[in-house]
Amino acid sequence: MSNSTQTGLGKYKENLLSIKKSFLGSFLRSGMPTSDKSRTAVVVNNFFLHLHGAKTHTNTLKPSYTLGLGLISFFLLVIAFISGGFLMVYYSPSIGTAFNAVKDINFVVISGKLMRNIHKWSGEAMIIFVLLHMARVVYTNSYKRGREFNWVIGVVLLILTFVLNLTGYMLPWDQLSYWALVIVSNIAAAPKELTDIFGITQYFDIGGATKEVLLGGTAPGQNSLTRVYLLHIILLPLGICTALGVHFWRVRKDGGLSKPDIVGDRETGVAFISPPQKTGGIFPTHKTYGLMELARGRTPAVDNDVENTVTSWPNLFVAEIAVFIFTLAGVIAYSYFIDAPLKEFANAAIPENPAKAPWYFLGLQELVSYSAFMGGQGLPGLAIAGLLLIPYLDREQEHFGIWFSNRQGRMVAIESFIVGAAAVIGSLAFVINFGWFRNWWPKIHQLWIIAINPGNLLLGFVVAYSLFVIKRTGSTRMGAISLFTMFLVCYVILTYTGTVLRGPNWEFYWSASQWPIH
Amino acid sequence: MQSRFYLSLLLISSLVLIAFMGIAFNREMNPEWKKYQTEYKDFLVKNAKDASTRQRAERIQIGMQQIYIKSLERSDRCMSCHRGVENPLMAEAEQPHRQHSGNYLENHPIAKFGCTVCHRGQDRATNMREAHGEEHTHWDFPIIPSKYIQGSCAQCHDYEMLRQEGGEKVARGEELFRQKGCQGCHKIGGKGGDLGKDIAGIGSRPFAYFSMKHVVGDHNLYNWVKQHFDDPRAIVPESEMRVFLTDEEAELLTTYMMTFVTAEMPRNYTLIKNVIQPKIDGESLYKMYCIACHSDGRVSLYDEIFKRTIPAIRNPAFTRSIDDEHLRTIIKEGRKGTQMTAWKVSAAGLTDADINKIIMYITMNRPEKKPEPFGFLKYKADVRHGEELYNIRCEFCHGAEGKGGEGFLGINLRNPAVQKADPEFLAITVRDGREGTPMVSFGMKGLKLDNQDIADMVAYVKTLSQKK
Amino acid sequence: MIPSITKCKRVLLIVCLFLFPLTSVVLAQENDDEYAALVESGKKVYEVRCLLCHGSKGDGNGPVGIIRRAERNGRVLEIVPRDLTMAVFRFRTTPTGCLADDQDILNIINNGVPRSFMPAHEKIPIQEREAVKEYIKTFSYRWEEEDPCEPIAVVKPEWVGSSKSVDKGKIIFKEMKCGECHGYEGKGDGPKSNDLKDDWGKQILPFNFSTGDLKRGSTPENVYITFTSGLDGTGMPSYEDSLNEEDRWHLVSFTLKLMGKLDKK
Amino acid sequence: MIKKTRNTEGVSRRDFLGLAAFGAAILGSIGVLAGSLRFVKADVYSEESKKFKIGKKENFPIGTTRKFDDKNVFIFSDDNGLFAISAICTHLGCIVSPSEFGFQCPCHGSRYDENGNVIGGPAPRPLEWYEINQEVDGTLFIDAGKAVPQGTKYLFA
Repeated sequence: MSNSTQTGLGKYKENLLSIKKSFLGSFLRSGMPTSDKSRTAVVVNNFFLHLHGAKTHTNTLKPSYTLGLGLISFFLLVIAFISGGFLMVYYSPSIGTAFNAVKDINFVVISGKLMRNIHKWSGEAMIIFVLLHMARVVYTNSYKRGREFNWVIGVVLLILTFVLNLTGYMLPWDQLSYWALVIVSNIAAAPKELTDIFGITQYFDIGGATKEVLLGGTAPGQNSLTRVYLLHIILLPLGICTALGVHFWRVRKDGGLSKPDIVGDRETGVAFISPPQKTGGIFPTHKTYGLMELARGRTPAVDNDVENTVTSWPNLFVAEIAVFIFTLAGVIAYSYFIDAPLKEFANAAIPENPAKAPWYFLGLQELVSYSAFMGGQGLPGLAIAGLLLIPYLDREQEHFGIWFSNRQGRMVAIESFIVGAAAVIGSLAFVINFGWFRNWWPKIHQLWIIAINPGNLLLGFVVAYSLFVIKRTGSTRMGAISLFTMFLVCYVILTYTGTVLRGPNWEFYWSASQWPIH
Repeated sequence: MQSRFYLSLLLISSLVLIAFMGIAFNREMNPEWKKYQTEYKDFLVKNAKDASTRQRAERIQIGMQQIYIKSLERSDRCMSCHRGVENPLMAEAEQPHRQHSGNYLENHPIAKFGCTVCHRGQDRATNMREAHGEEHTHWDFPIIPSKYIQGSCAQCHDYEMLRQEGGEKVARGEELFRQKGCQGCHKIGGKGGDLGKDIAGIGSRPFAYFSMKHVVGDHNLYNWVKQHFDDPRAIVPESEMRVFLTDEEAELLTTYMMTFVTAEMPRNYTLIKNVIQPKIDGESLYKMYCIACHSDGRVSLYDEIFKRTIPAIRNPAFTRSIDDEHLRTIIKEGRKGTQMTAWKVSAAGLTDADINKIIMYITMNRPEKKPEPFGFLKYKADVRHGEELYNIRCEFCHGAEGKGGEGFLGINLRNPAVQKADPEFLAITVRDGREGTPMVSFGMKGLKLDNQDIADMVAYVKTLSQKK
Repeated sequence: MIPSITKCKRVLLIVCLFLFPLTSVVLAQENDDEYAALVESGKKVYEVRCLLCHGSKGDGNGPVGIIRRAERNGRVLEIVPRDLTMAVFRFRTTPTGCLADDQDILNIINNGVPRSFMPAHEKIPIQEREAVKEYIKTFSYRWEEEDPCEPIAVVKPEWVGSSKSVDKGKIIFKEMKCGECHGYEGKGDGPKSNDLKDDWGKQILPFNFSTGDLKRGSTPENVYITFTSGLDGTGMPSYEDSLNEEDRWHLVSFTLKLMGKLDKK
Repeated sequence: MIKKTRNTEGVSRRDFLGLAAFGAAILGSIGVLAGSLRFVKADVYSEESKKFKIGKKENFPIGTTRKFDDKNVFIFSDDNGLFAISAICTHLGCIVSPSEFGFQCPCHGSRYDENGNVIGGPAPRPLEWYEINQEVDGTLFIDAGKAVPQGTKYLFA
């Protein structure tokens, strides 16, 4: 066809007729993904997919290696974002209407209750899956070889997940919201405990100032709700999106997911949708397919075997879609059966008894019962610092990408699990039976309790025990496994105690059925 | 291997997803109210007497019903189930289809008033459990039982009108409230004693305010209040409330309690026909503020709750020996160390005029004859002899230390009201005794002590406050 | 037995009045002047300390008269001082229908009776108490006519208070219909509790186990005696015949449990 | 490649599995999407009901013209009965006011005659007429949610 012979209208007609082809071609620039080349091009040319490598290591696709935990966490966030967007259609952040809006969502909006449940449970499930994801990273020794900083970002994401959940908890403005807000704002004000002891509160009231900024006043009210809403809707989502972007970007920068240095033959491409083509394709062998060649720093994949890779399209994306639908189905099934709680309208005069924080903070509430400062800020701060430091204090490069490193690691994990559980249960049992300093010497100075309380002792024990493990095994890696295991065990057991075993007036009960009836 | 694993995961997850979308859709499409509305429509169609009625019945559209009342901040969705509430054809039908009983709706059109303004319950809920606010639905104001419902009428109407036109229960409750002396301990609008809790707004207090531990049946406001009237200590073990009510009275008072709500109705809803204030004379004031403790005031009582004897203040023997000024001080300032609280305006809201009326009523039967003067000053009192006498004669009622109290019939003699009283007054009391109380006459009329002995005893009593 | 006394009350009183001078003559002949002096001093103490309530004739019509006590539930109970002319005592260690023995009367004088405003007189000299006791005996002919019975023997088995025994007691409590007066949970609110009268026709209340102590004291032995001797003059009968000793002790265990006496250990 | 040829049957089974899986996934996603979109339309909103009572028919003798301001409805009464006309302009929803020729919309100059027919301006449709109905007790009510053909007038006994 020669352009010169065609009239303008002719060209227009031709364009109109070929619109289907040209439109498809405009986003599938390399044609249908039929060859490795075009499959690669799909990934590279697509905005949403280009975050992935064009090829994916088979180890990455092994379900037993990642358990899909990171993906599930991400998809939960996506679900929470979308369902949250829908909820915003009805919600308005005013103490006069927020509660009624939630009631309306529950009662007169088709699929409203389900949507609210989905939002609530996907958010809370995120906490669990982010923690599990972290556990996977620790136990597979994956926080090394350039991934140290990504671990730090991961911890930031964990914190953001917590705070996002917490701020969401406060939006319905029911009794749960109100009293959680009261408790949280007072934890924010907890440094007062310390400044009081040094007598500098009147000059430097950092705790009080934090509380005031958080609440927009001295007591929870309309301003607090507006601020919490701002946090929940704009600031924290922006933060988590940014951190998540960096997190993903760094995964790619650091050479994709971690994998063992040697992947056995049996792991290689058996029965992939698109089996690896060892020859052909646009890329020569012994090359990675990312931009990391241009970047400075360690690119551990460069010298490794690329024989164990398959094209990401479709292998990786099938896996991702499957995990997404799995996550979605799981959340919807859970949401179908379990309703998100909604209590009475907020009442400033009558606290819930027991006034419990959301469950994921009940481990902290267990600690707060000695010292608000240590339990609410000091200990969590130290725990987070400890988590952040793990990749910097354990720099052994062996056993990279292997679950529990070796047999010894597995033994250390089991041992730490038992020791950690014994320690936390023991300390809880002691405190529940005998009380603590305040019960023995009611007039004791608060400084003593800040310095010596079960939480501190527990933390000290955990640190000491992991140091002992390092000394015994001569390996910092074992110390890291031990420390993280005990952290996880403490968090789980303290949370369980706070959720199930604590009743009215924070008394101990074996089950909620023994609570004195209110 | 992986591909099959992921494809299977995808397939199974998708099937689960589709299944749950299906059952969720089914649940959303078949809410409880839809069932009731279908029943209602079917009933009307089946029982239609003529063609036009049938046509109208067939035209009924099934859909959520709502009465939105902006000024009351309510969105009543009750009619989503109770669609027949205005339909005279449904007078005999079963709930939820039955027409509203009585002629209340004539003057209270549903479009203007809605339902929950009288019946309470959760306006926005669209299923029975939550709309009625049953237990564990986290709604503070469950649907109000019909026996207490008249409590809602007083939001807009005055009691005089209610008494005449369909609000007898709450009107009688209000009367009872004044007659049983509730305000002797409870403050309402700043008026009343301090022993009990302020009951303002009790009808709109959130559930969590009440301790429901001992409540029998549904844990809600109404059962709490009713059972608390039946037996205060069964509900609040440490309660010091004195009540003796029949079951009916307890119900009436419960109804009346439901009128104490904090929210006020908008002006255009209220209808005050008779602004007649109930007659407030000495007797009714006595009943409002005094009767709960002093009963009719003729005889003294040892009270098991207060663990002390409550004086008989309308007894002639008492009123004869006390002058109005002394009474007024006691009423205004109260008696320290006893349950008698101060009643002056700043403390309990009783004006001087009110107190005067009460004094008039108390002293109504005061005998003309003043007691024969004792002439205390004539005697030279011997405190030591007084002590000896006290230890045989007075000790077993007033206690060795003169403090009275638990297990003792006598009053506390170390009370300022006794210690600061005129010895002449005390001597006359000892000499003549107090009729209607266990305080017997120790004078010549009774136990035959001579005046010197009495003077000695009084002198000793006067020194009690200095003892440890 | 008790109704017969009530029935013949007036007749007996008249007889008693006739017999009174006669008996004193007999007494004077049998005992020396010491006894007369004792009674005389008892009379003096009585007039100062007891007459206010029990009256000069011991018939309970003293100047104080009826004492009113408002119960916790708001009901006003009238308490009448004990009429001593019948010589019917509730708190005895002797079998039902018998006279009280000397120690019983002294116990009441010494310890008082809780909740009835009868004060304890432990502080006054023992001679005075003895004297008053003797004087009180002069109010009724029965002290002349009848011989005091032997006190009931109390041997507390070791198992009293054990949970097994409490369970058995609970069954007996149910079988003997104790709950009809004392309330099915022992709170003194049984169906019959509102219309109980004593032999003098005055309203009385069944004991509420959840409040306070028994008037005679709450030791297991006291409770056992109450079941065995009954409270003469009230609706509380003796269970000496209807329950065997073991069952009575089981019932003691259960009542102790109701009173919360077992929890403290 | 060798493996692939050796295992043709497996491939076709896998194809079927893939087809079924993706089909189900798409179906499920459509379901979720549909449910989500339905979410934005509630059963009822916090607004006053479209139905409202206007009192007995005696209040509207022949010749009456009245506007219910808060409801934006005109009610008229003539020999043929009562009828209710909406005051909401069919162009962009402004409120029309009565004028000498019928109704005039202030926003974009639409004009209607006294039966609500468009006689000028951008309005595409005549003003809506509403149903008037009678309760059992004789009270009249207008259902502003229910349009009736133009010219429908109601005579009540």
